[in-house]
Amino acid sequence: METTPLLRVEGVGKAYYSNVVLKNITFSLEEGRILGVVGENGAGKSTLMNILFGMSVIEKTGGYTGSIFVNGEEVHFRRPKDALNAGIGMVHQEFSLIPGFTVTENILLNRESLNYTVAEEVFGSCLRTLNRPAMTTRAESAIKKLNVDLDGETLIAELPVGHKQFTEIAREIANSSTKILVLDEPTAVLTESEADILLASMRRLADAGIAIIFISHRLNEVLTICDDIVVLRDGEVVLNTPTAQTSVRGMAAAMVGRKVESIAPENNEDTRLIGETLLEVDHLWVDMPGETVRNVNLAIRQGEIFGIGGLAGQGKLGIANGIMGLAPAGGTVRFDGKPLALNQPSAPLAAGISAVSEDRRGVGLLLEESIAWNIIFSAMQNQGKFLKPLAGGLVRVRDEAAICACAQRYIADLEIKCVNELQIVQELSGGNQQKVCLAKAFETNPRLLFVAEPTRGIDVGAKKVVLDTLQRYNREFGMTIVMVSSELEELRSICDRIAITDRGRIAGILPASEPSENFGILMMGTAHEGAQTA
Amino acid sequence: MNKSDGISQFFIRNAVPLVFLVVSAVAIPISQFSPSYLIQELLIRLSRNAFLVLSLLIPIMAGMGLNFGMVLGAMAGQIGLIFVCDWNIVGVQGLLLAAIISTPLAILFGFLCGIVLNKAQGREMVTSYILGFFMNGVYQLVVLYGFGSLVPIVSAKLLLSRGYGIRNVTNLDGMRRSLDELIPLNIAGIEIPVATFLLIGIFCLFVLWFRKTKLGQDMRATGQDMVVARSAGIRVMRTRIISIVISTVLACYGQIVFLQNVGTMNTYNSHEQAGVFAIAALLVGGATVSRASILNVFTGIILFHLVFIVSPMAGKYLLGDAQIGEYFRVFISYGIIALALVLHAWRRMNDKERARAQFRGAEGGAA
Amino acid sequence: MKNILATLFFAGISAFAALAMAAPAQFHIGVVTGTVSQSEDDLRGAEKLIAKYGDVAHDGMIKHITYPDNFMTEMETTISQIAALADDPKMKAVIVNQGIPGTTEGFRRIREKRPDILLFCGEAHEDPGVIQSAADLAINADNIARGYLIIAAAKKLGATDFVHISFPRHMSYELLSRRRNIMEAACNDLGLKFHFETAPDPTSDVGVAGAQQFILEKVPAWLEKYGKQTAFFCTNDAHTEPLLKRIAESNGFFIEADLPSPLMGYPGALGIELADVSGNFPAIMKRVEEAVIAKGGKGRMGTWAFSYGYTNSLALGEYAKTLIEKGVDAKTFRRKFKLEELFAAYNNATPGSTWNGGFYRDIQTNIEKKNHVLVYQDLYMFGLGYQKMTDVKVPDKYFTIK
Amino acid sequence: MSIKRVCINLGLVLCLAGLIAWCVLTGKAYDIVLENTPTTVAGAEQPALEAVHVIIDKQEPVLMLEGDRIISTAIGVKHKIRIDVLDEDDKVLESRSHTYTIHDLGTPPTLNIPAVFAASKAEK
Repeated sequence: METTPLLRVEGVGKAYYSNVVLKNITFSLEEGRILGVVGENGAGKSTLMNILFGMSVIEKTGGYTGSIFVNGEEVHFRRPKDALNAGIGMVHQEFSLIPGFTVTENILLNRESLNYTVAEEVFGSCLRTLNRPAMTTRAESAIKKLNVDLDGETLIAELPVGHKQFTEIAREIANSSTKILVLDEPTAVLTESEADILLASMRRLADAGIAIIFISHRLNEVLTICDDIVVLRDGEVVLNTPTAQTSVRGMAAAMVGRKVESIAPENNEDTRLIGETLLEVDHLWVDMPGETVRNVNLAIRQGEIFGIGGLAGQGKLGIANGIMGLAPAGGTVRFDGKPLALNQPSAPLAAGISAVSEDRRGVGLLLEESIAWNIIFSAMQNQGKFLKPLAGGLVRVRDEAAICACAQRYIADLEIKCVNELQIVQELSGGNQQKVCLAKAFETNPRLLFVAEPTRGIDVGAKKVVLDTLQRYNREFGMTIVMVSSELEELRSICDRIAITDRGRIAGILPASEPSENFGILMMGTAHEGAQTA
Repeated sequence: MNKSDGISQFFIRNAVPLVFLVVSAVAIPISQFSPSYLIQELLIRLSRNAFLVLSLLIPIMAGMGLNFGMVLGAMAGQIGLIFVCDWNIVGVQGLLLAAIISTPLAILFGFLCGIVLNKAQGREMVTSYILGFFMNGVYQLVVLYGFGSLVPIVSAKLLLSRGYGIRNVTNLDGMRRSLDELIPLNIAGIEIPVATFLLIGIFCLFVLWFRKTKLGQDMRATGQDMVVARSAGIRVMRTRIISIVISTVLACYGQIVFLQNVGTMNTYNSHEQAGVFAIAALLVGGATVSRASILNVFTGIILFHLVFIVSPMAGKYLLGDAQIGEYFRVFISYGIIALALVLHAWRRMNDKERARAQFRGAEGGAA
Repeated sequence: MKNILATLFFAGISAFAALAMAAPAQFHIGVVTGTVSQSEDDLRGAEKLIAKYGDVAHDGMIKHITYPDNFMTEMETTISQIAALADDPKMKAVIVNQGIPGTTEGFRRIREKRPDILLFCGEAHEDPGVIQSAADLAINADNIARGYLIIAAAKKLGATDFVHISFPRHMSYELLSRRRNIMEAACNDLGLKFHFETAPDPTSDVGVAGAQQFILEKVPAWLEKYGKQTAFFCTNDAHTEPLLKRIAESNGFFIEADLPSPLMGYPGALGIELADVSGNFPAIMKRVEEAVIAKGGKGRMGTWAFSYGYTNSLALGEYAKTLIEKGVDAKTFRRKFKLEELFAAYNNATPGSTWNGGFYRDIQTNIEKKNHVLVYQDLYMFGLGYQKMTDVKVPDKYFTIK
Repeated sequence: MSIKRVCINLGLVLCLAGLIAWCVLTGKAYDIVLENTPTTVAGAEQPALEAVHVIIDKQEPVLMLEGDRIISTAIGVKHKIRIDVLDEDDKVLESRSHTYTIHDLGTPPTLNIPAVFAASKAEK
């Protein structure tokens, strides 16, 4: 290479203890160029950025391997401050803005222009007063570089989301030493026109000599703006190419092209009976932090396995939580033709809907209790099972024998690896805990079962059992299952139809047999406009 | 937003002060107090309490909620006053000297309090409340057993005749009202404590100036979002400690100003209610746990103390029995503090509901 | 003059004082007491004044208000309650009974606004030096003289031994410990044997019930040990009740309580129902005396016939009224004040019983305070009547015992 | 640390020290025992006065009757005492002044009113 690249990442790897999340990442970035980084959730983008920005979480979990060069010199960031000093500015996915401050104050947070006061001679420089006019000038010049319409005196809380994004970027630009700007999904929260403005600003910044790392799920945008593209999958660079040499389809295929046949059960379409509409969701909104659902319409039929996929934060988890009454929700939900009361956790349970929560340790299980107790708990509480009358029906006591028998049945059935049914759930591995969760939901004999992220954080063998079991209950008992998962291939392996969420809405519903690129395109919001009616 | 919504929002935002306004508007004529008495009494109470209430502003700005730990500052102020009484320094000089002596103590107390509160993030208010109780025990132990034995106190007027420990009531006769009457002004029979108000005015200016300093800006940032502030490189923990130290020192001066007006000091009890009453007054003024302004301070003191002054007599005339008047006062005054807290919670819920409604109106409601 | 005669005439023919108040009172007297829950007797005294002279609200003379129940922490309220009385232009005297912390400052505020108002304080809680600086007249119970007089009464009744029951916390209070020492000296001088016994502090972990149980168990043992002619005295109110119960049943003397009143200990110890005669001390005395005699305590148990707090409210009110009618105000009070007149007012408030006492004397400087009076009432022994203890001269030497 | 900073801090410390000194010097009060009791001055018997107003510096007048002993407080070391002799109706019959310093009065500081009255007469 003739010129020294501004940033060079060479063979960087990172493992959280035994869990390898990044392997041998290598790429470089030249001055004035824009590098697009794309990948599914969990592909390792965030970890890579954490390393680049010297976030303390990396250092605390044992650092990283490989080397990073800025301007040809090897660097090793231990604190965000180190990265800042080296000229790397980062705009985070979640806004790090102070809502009660004005745009100007946020842009210059902790870098304010100050006036001399006598008090500082005694108490130190912290008693200098703010020089408002100078601050306004500095903020304005940063905003001007972005070429956006942003009033420095507006409070952040009153700004539309798009403008918050611009404020964040302006803050990094206002720092004159910034040479490399990392933008983590900046367009995710923007409207189309705002995104266009942002892309134009990015180009201007690049022309002014700043190198930009642009992380996005919007493949079209990446294609439009970037000079180079790096695609990550499972912690590895699977594609590193100049933009001109790839396409949306090419990137999507690279992103989701993982083969999971090894764990997918055979999809035999023999004796399935798909019936009438069982659950009808109309204009559902759910106020779940981080998983906001804005407007969802769905019809789920009796006896099918329905998948809900989509990227993190797009609302797929919110749908299940909203219907189950675990988060404030509105809209209409009809179950079996009858309206279902929202915001009352007991209503869906009474109607025969159960759920396996994505947060199994927090919500799903009583960690300090035995396996048997966990399995029968919901059934006993809500349906009065496992209770036998005593003294002529005056009191009812637990039927311990029946409880044990039931638990033993599930342990055999779901291959729960444990000492016996009285073992404490906390001592089980994640996969076995998940199986207990499933058993608990099955024991209530639901007509409809929501399963959220059933395979998150469990090993391959357990995954297969879980998926097989779901499918078996569907086939044998005709249990309607709605499975929410971030793993597209998993959904495709057992579901009949899959809905993809995007920005709190359903971007589209496709049969599971469609090629994965089509799902990838829905996820990336590329097909957003047309999909709403699907 | 339409107009009627705006008006109802105004009522919701100011529900607490409005309730107090209505209660006092009803109670004033019933109490049969003369206007000159009421005005005089209000002026006294304003001058007496403003400093203490103002000392709460800075921790609120730094996001530490209502600083019940100001009781520590009050204790420091009282220790200063005990020394000055012992040395028999009177007048404004005595007050000044008491302030100078107690400042390092208050800084120390504030620093310790700040460290403890940093360890109890998110639960600052209840921690500082309990810390106040704890320090009250330490204070009583020191003053009742340490003073006169370990700490040299010579005045027989202060010491219990057993030779150690300070008497139950300390007479501040020599310093009594020395600040209030430093610049005498009497308008239509109403005495106005000009010097005290000047001091309060200077203090308000200080608060305004302080907001403009780098430290004030850091505190505001810390108060609004600690994580963001930290990621911007602000030394969050240090900033929080400084805010508590400033508050404690100001509460210490506030207690000195308060006691010079009251004229006697209940050695073991005067500070106990300082925190609760100051906080109640601030809440009544319409402040919240996270937002308070100088305007809240003054409306709060006026409304809270107005109810405190008129409710016993109003109760007496309304119910015809002196002691029922007293029970009425307790019921009204403390009931209203509880009401203020409930209304705050309700208002927060209301705000959240509105935010949700907006969110629905923009999206789901349209379909 | 005719007017006065006419008023007197009306008052004479009318059984109800309220009717005499048809014409608005010429002046007002403010009375500040605690509530029923804090100090019932003080409040009853104020109510007696209202019954006699009418409430200001109905054109009468007395304006009665109460101070806060938790007065130790609500001093600000106490001060403004007291100071508010100066707002009434017809106000001529203010009586605070009891003088809780904040009274002095309340008085100072009244004085600044209305230098003519007479300021009286019954049972001052604040330091003597503090209340003396503001009040025209402050009253306290004379525990110094009583230290000698209780022993003298015991001697007169034929006691040979004297048991003083207390505990360390009380003995750290200056006046209580001084009184104990005076009692010991008086016993030595009068030929009684002095015994100091310790009982559990009711505020400690044993609680009131435990402390009372201790007294119930120990009194017979003490009587066994020191003989039947033993007089008992205790400093704590909670100890009084079981002590009375045991003495009534067996032997020994109980001269008077720490705060003597027919209501102190007797109703609880002897199970006397008094609800229907509240505030009427002659009736209360009659009923208590009957009960004591019925239990066999005749001639061995005594009290002050009228509650101290009740008398303070009533007598100071009456005294203030007399002074105002004579045209005395705060400025001339110092010149016109005579100790005899004060005691006359106290004696009038307690028909049958008499009072005595003297000026407060600071033990460190030996300065007599002319506006601070210590008072005590005659001893009434059930079954024997008044003991004329107020006529006994207390030797000077006892006032200097520390 | 710049010279300027050192100077400002030093100045402030000096100001504070000065302030403390000023407070102590001008604010220190002394308790004085005033007695209106018979005494002998230079061999001459001085009877107690029937009723006087005692005014120290510019304080409120204090009424003292025959035989009274009280404690009064005065700020500073040097004082001017004025004695107004009163008649039955509190009218001022005669007014005399006297200047003294605390150190003249012994421990505890005591002023005998008849003695002062006699002394000031001699001054006139």
